[in-house]
Amino acid sequence: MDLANLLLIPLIAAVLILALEKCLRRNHSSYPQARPYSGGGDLSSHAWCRFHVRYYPMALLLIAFEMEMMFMYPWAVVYVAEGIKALMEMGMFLTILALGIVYAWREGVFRWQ
Amino acid sequence: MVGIWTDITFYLCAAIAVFSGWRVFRTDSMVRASFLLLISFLAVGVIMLLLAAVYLGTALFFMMAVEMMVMALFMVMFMMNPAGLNPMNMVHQPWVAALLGFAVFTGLSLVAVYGEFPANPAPADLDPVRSLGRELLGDSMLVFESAGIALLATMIGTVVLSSHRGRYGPANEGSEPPGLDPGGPPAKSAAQKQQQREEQKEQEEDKQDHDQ
Amino acid sequence: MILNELLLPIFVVLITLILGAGVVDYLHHATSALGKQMSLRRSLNPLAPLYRLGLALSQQSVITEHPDRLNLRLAPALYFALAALGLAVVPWSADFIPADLVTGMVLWGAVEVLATVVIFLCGWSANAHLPLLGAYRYVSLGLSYMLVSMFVLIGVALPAESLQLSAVVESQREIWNVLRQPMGLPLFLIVGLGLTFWGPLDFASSPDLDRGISADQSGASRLVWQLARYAMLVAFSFMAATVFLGGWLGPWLPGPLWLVLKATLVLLILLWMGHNLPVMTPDKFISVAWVLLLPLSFVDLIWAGALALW
Amino acid sequence: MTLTMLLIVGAALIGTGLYGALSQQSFVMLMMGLELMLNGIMLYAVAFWALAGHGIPEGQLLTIIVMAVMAIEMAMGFALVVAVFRTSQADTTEALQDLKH
Repeated sequence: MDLANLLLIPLIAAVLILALEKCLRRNHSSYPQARPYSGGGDLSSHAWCRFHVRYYPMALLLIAFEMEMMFMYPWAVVYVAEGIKALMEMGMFLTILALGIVYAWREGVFRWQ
Repeated sequence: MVGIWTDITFYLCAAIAVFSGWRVFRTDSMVRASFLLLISFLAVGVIMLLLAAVYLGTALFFMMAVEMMVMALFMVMFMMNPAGLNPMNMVHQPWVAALLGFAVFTGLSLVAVYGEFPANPAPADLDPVRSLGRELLGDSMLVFESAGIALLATMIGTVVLSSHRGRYGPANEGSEPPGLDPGGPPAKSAAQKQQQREEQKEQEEDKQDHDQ
Repeated sequence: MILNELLLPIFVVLITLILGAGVVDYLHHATSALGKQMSLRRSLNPLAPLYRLGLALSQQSVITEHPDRLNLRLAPALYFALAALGLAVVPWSADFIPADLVTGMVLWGAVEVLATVVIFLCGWSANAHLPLLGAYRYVSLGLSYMLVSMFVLIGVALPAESLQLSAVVESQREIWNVLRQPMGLPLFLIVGLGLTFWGPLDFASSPDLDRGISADQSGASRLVWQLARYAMLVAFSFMAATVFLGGWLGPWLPGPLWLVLKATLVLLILLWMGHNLPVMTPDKFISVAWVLLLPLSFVDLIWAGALALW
Repeated sequence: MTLTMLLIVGAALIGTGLYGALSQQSFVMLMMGLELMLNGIMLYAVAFWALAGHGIPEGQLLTIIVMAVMAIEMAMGFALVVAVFRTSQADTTEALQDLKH
């Protein structure tokens, strides 16, 4: 039952909003209105083109670092039962990964390129 | 009653997973492709939830959401035409690949149909999260810690390879791009081109002044 | 049985989100008027949200040229669905929990990350420069606040010895987490500002991009996007109240009422922060998130761990 | 939902992923093929864990390790793509003929 609720609630919510938008929409805009708003600027191209995302090293670092979460959630559940052993082990694991973060910080990864 | 609904959900999710996995390679819009792959992962995550792998299912949601978000960013960075406004077809050896893919599918399906696997389901009172946690702190401690080392190596590797700015200045200082055709003169960067253009303009202006 | 276990939870979650969105709208405009020389009487009018609703409905829904139509329609619906998913795991009392998942905490993490995807899609699909810039900026924020949120939530899971939210509430019977882990709630509130791109962390629809991803929305599509955004704020408030303020625990009053009161308190704090904190720039926030907030959440986790063993 | 059905779905994912990984020219699309194959493998691992392995924790750990492999593959893969792109402005596999020699 919990699983059914978990799947049904977002599904119904999404359908509700889609239906609401469809009912309320009054869409008969003319061409000048459909032109993307650009704050008075003149558009020379469409927006979907190659784009230099300035924080890409941070994104790559995150993919590697975020894996640690997969290990941390089960660890958190047994932490109190296992006691000091769990503390030492996760301390070691996080120290290893924190080294990576410190290195990346010193290399200037967290500034926009 | 519950069993029927589980089956319906399973077949629905399986269809979504395979179909969106297939559409990944058929859509023109690269951003759509990466989010189609995300949908495939989400559907597999729901199947995992149905199999009572509660932790793996939910964790798959957030891991894959991050990975596909980054994937979409890199699509935009590297594709000439990330939205696929003009249809394009960037494939090589499509028939060989399709044949091999189909062969692997058939082989694995035959194994699935004719192979004999022990029917040994997980006990109903198993707490998947807790047993996993005990495993991490017990027998598999070495696996867990060496995963940490591997991730550290990955982090350092990505920083070294991808960061534009090294500690001692720009990473590509002193290097020049390769030629546009093999063995040709190096391709100019945008800044160099701009500089050249400005120099040319100045020369022309000088010339005009001179003429007057 | 079906009525009690299936329909009632769905109904409660959806009604909470929709009514809550109205409350957010009212409180947002009322608190914003308090600080400025604006007509207080009009802003405090309880019918003001309805007036704004009518205004939005009377507008045309203009759509930009050649958008990614499917994603344009889907993005607000999915954002609202994520808010509903997040609210679904929140327990209302000891025996009324819409979806009592063993890994409710992990699911909330997934909601936060998927919200980044959906907000990116919303900016991407309009095929216009300003929304797209807002989307790219937002992703930098979404990727950097995520880790902070996870660490803070794991700190909360330690004393509860479970990732289940009902167990987290039970673990706060003696002392609330906001007192036990004093750094948790402030860090989590910053995450909340990021999740709903509100106030100081509003990179996606910031004024310097002329409202970014909302620049090309109008009429009904703008209305549903605002609704989804307010709903996410509501879902976040409920989650923060459950995780840090003891959820439905409380004397005299019934549990659900306590939960609503605490969520309203969190909501007011968030709105206050939205009006009063200085605006960040996206490039600065990356550094702040990784160099300041992430170590702080480490410290929070160590604090929580030491206290749980003691 | 039997083990056989689960394995067939996993096989379909692996087959599709293999097709993508072999046929796509662009680095990024190639990586999507690899990810799809790993997706099928994760489904395999969880299916065996739940229906044939008596719920031993190693089965879950295997899935997590596959996820870690995926993360490492993606992070290193993209870092390499960035490095290659920076030095030779190439984003397809054909553009790297030089590596053959």
